[in-house]
Amino acid sequence: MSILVDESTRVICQGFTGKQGTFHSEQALAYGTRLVGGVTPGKGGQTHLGLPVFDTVADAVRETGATASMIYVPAPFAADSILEAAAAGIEVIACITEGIPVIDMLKVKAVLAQDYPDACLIGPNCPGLITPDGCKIGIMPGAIHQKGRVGIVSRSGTLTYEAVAQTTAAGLGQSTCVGIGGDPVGGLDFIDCLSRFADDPQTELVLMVGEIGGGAEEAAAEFIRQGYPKPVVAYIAGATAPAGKRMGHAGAVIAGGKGTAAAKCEALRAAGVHVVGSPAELGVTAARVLENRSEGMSAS
Amino acid sequence: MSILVDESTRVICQGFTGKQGTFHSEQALAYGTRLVGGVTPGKGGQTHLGLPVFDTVADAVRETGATASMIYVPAPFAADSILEAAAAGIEVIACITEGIPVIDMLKVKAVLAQDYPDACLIGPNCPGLITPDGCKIGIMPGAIHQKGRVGIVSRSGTLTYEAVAQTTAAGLGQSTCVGIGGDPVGGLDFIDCLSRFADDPQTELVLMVGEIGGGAEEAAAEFIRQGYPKPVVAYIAGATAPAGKRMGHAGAVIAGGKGTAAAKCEALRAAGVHVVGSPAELGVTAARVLENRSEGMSAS
Amino acid sequence: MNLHEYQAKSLLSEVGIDVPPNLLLKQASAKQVATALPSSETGRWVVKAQVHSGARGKAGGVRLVASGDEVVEAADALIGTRLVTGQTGPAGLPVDAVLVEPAAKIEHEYYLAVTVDRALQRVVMIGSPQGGMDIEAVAASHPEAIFRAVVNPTVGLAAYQARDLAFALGLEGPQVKAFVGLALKLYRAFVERDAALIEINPLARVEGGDLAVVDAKVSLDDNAGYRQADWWQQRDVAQEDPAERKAIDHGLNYVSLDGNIACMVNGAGLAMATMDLIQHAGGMPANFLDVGGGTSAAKVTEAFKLILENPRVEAILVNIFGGIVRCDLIAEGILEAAREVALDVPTVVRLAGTNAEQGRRMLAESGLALTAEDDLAAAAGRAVELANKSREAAR
Amino acid sequence: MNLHEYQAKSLLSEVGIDVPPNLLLKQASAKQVATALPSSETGRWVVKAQVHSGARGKAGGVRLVASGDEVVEAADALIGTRLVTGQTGPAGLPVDAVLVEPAAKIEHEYYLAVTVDRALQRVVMIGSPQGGMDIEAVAASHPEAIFRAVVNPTVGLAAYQARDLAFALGLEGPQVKAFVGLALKLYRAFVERDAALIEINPLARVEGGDLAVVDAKVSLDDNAGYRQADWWQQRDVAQEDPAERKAIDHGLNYVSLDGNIACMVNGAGLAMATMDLIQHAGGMPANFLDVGGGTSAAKVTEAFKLILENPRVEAILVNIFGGIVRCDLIAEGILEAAREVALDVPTVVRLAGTNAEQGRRMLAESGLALTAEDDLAAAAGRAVELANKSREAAR
Repeated sequence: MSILVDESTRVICQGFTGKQGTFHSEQALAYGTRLVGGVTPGKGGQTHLGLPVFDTVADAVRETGATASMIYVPAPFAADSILEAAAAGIEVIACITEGIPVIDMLKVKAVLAQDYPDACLIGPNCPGLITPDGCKIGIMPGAIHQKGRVGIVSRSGTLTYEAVAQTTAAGLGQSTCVGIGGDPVGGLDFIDCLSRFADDPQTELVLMVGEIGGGAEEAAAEFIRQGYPKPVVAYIAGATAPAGKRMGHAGAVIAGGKGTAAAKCEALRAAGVHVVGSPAELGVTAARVLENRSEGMSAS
Repeated sequence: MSILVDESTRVICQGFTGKQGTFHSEQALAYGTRLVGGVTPGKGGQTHLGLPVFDTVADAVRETGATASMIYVPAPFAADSILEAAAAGIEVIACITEGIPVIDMLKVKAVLAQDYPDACLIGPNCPGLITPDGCKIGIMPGAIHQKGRVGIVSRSGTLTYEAVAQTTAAGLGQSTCVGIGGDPVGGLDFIDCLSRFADDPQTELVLMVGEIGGGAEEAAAEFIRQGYPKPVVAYIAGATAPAGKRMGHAGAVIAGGKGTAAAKCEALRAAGVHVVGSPAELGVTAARVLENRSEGMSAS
Repeated sequence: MNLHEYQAKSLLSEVGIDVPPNLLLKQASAKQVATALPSSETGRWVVKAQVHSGARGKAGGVRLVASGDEVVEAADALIGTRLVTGQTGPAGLPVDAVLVEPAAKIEHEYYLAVTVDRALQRVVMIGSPQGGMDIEAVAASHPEAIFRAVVNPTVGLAAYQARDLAFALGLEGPQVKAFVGLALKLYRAFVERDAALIEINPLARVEGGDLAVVDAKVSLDDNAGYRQADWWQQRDVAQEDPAERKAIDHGLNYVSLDGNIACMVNGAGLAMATMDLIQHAGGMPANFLDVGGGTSAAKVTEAFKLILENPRVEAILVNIFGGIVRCDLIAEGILEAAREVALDVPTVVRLAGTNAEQGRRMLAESGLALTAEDDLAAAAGRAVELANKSREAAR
Repeated sequence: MNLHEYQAKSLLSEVGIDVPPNLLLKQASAKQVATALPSSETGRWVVKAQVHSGARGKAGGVRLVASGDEVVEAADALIGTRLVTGQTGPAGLPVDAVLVEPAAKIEHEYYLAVTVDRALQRVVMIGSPQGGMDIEAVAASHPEAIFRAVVNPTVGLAAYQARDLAFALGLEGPQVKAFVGLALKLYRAFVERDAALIEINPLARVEGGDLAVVDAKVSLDDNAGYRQADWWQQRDVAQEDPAERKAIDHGLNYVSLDGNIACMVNGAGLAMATMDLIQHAGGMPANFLDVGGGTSAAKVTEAFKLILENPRVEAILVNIFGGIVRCDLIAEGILEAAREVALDVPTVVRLAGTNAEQGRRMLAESGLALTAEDDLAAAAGRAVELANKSREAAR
């Protein structure tokens, strides 16, 4: 099992014939993702990477039955691509594109809520999501993943890879890894993913990677505090980041004393989350928590 | 019983100190409506008709506990007044104002659906609603009403009074009368009211007054066809109206062969509705249907 | 309110939509044509009567000419006449101006429109590859050739929706981008100008592949006149029914019809119902007339004047259900009207609701030859009966 | 990006918001003051240093003067200096211009701002009757004095929301209408200009009751530069950290910090994590540096140059988790950088992910004095250790 996508998920790529779309579609195919085609307006009818190209997402969905899309469309057009995917009935929309203006995303979110409440947007400005050995939709290096027991949800890209590599090294593996993106306004958040991981039998532990800025980690802490059925290990990046400076991600800024790593860690700890102070301890902590748990279980 | 409002409903008036607001507030008070105050920005703190005036609907709701509002604000500002009422938590918003641009109402409807799904908008461009002997929110002449068994829902104003007078004359009386308004884009529609009347034990029969233009009557017919627990009597105004001409109401126009009275009557008849050809037959038909029904019931 | 084609094109041009170069002539001026006729690659021009009606071509209101002299001739033949089309009724509409445009070599005609979908409560853009004809005819015969984009008001028409339409219409290559630009501007014009309908029909693919706005129709939302004052000031009242125009000036809602029984009613729904009753009773309504909610005696007088100007009227049915409107005020208006105009047509008055009794008494005491009826159906029957009698008497 | 006060006011003025008349001086020009100084009813003017920082008043960056001569004097005293405020750090910011405005008699100071609420995912307008000070301080001490309007994007800020704020701020009479107009325009400016924050603080009630925009701050959304080109062209790079500015020019994400261990990382999250690790190991990060996803050897070289320009750097930690970025390319960049610049600071390199093995081999074979570490924590510890050693050695 997994959340959101698996080996049977039919995936298309928006911005298919572009440089990014081509490269990551090749990677997805190499990983075994069931990529069934792509969309580039004006190139409908062509073949690319051995797959059909469509003018519109609606055409692609009608012809291929796709239910997931990965978007590699440039920022000025990406918000429109998200809406196009949702309107065509795509359920899982992973928008990798970085640099979409906030005002555009506010509108996209409003339209999704109004007209397409069942569409799951992941991102934008995210690495995408992967269910190891099943479906890779995004820019993460597939090789470091291993099918397994840990669900990972993260605001960061490369830091997620770190978490993946550590859980692979620890022999735990991953159920699904979701990069929810670093922008202030985006799709699925920690709570959405925690809910899904809670219902996924394969996931035994959730590894949460947060960072400074906003209140998503605090909200997740409150959600966990109200009763979460699985152990959660968390790391918050940016304990040493200064206030008022944007740290790479548009969302990673401490504003008005809010959004510090300390406050987030404190909230998560209070909710019973295993918060690690160093990103190097993610894998070992997850392993220890799962071990203690199974010991506790066999003891009871 | 009744639908939407009754004698315990606390009502405010937006546009309270204006000419229309003052006149109809006086009428509402005379009828026994529990009018608890009104709103006119900038006149907060004053007293009008013996009732408190507030600057904002939020203030009025906080101070009076009002749950219904009647809006007599001029058209350029009325759409904003609807949103203000909804944002303040008003549940039943009767917008009497005529002449609100369609584009404004499209946006209002979208915002209500997004942010205030529980708010019931009635109108605009409508006579309002009345629960006889309980609560009059609107411009209808109170004296012709009588507490009773017929629920009335109508797109027209004075034609509703005709239906009311006939059911009063027939000794049937009304549970609640809702004028849903003559504009192409508005709040509660026939189906919303039919649903509520279906659940209201006081209502034994629904009298529906439609008119040419749009497809609301056809939609109601389809709704009734799928199984409606109470008899429905209907009249559609405009059998003699020419195509392409707007008959008073912004919504009353036959466009592209759609929206004719004949088509609406046909759809309603096919759904088992008692359609009358003359507006003079509303009351007698309702009486006959109810009589046949109770005979049928006592016979069985 | 409806705009003329030339006004519609100017409205579209304001939001950046390319429209063909044109020359508006209000008289057949050889001088104007000599100096301002736009050049034509085809050597031909179309001269189009500016009237508020479609189907102008079949009615002879669109002329194809091959020289400036012929432009003047065509303008001369059209301006000052009345154009009778399938949509105007027998009286036709006055041609006070013609629009002259270079004739393009049209390869294909598309249809494109924006309006409000009442059922969805959203703005919709409608496109079809079968343009140039009445879209209702296409909808009836080829519903699969009609494509719709339902617009979410938060983002407005999305680029993907415009692209979907472009591909559905069969556009290719650079036409797709041109169409998307046009569609986005068209939506903007619709919303910013409070339109009720904007129709480009045909939108043509001309020789060379470009898209051209060949004909355009715009109706504006009557409720939004207060914030679209610039267009309302340009409203061409000459295109409107004189009685309807006069009614608007007096705050009345009037529509001319072909029958013999005039009616005067408060409320639009009741007015339509009264028309229906007249027909039910065997007569034909001569008009729709809603005197509205805030009716005064003066308004009632004007309403009577309007009704009596129609020579076909053989009887009048006054049907008032007093709510806000008090029946005694209506009675007063009737008495005033009788003083001002010769009320020489049989008139049936039905008053109900607020102060009905008082109104009836005033009319009874006035000595006027009015027929009072309390019952709705009876009142209509009586009016028809009186009309028939007066017709027979006139024989 | 941040705008100067004078730019912020010009942006507000573009949407029709009244701002005080002003004179921008880039030099203390007596001639300019003589000809263009706006008249002042109070006989006084304020001369304000244009720097990207608040708290200018306390730092001496705002001068109240009583004549044109004094304006020139104050301008002369400010222009060309660096202003050090509580927000700038010890180096301060260069004053390249001053804004001169007539001083108003302020009766009350309000706060008004528009920004994006991340939790609600909506634009919010924030108002407070306690203006003139840091809003975070008000939020902490008087949370009940902060009022918020959450904006639905379909309609934008509604008039009632602006009115609610006006009454909440305690405005009365004609001020309410003036405030509503201002608030609606402010929202429009926010959306149309892709702002991240617009703050009017204080919004003042001046003698006579009028509202005045006394100080204004605008930050624009960095993602929207492509469609706000006019403002991006006016970006004042002199106000930015020179290293950060240079980084942007090379497509790098760099933030200067005060520590001794530089780091170079791919990915913003991993870069922050690396900073945390450095601190965890007892060091202090000298910078945040994300070389991004599409990194080339040339970019890595530029990154090294940036790092090495910081004299406080005692060790460098390169931490790359290869995904799209291939570790062999990073290694190539390090080798190129070493050829171009003297890599005279101890450098620890940790490569993981795509082609890590190959990258490690390239570095090992290069003969450069680099320390390779595979483990994340070990790499950070090693960098701190080397920095300590080199510091001790330097003593």
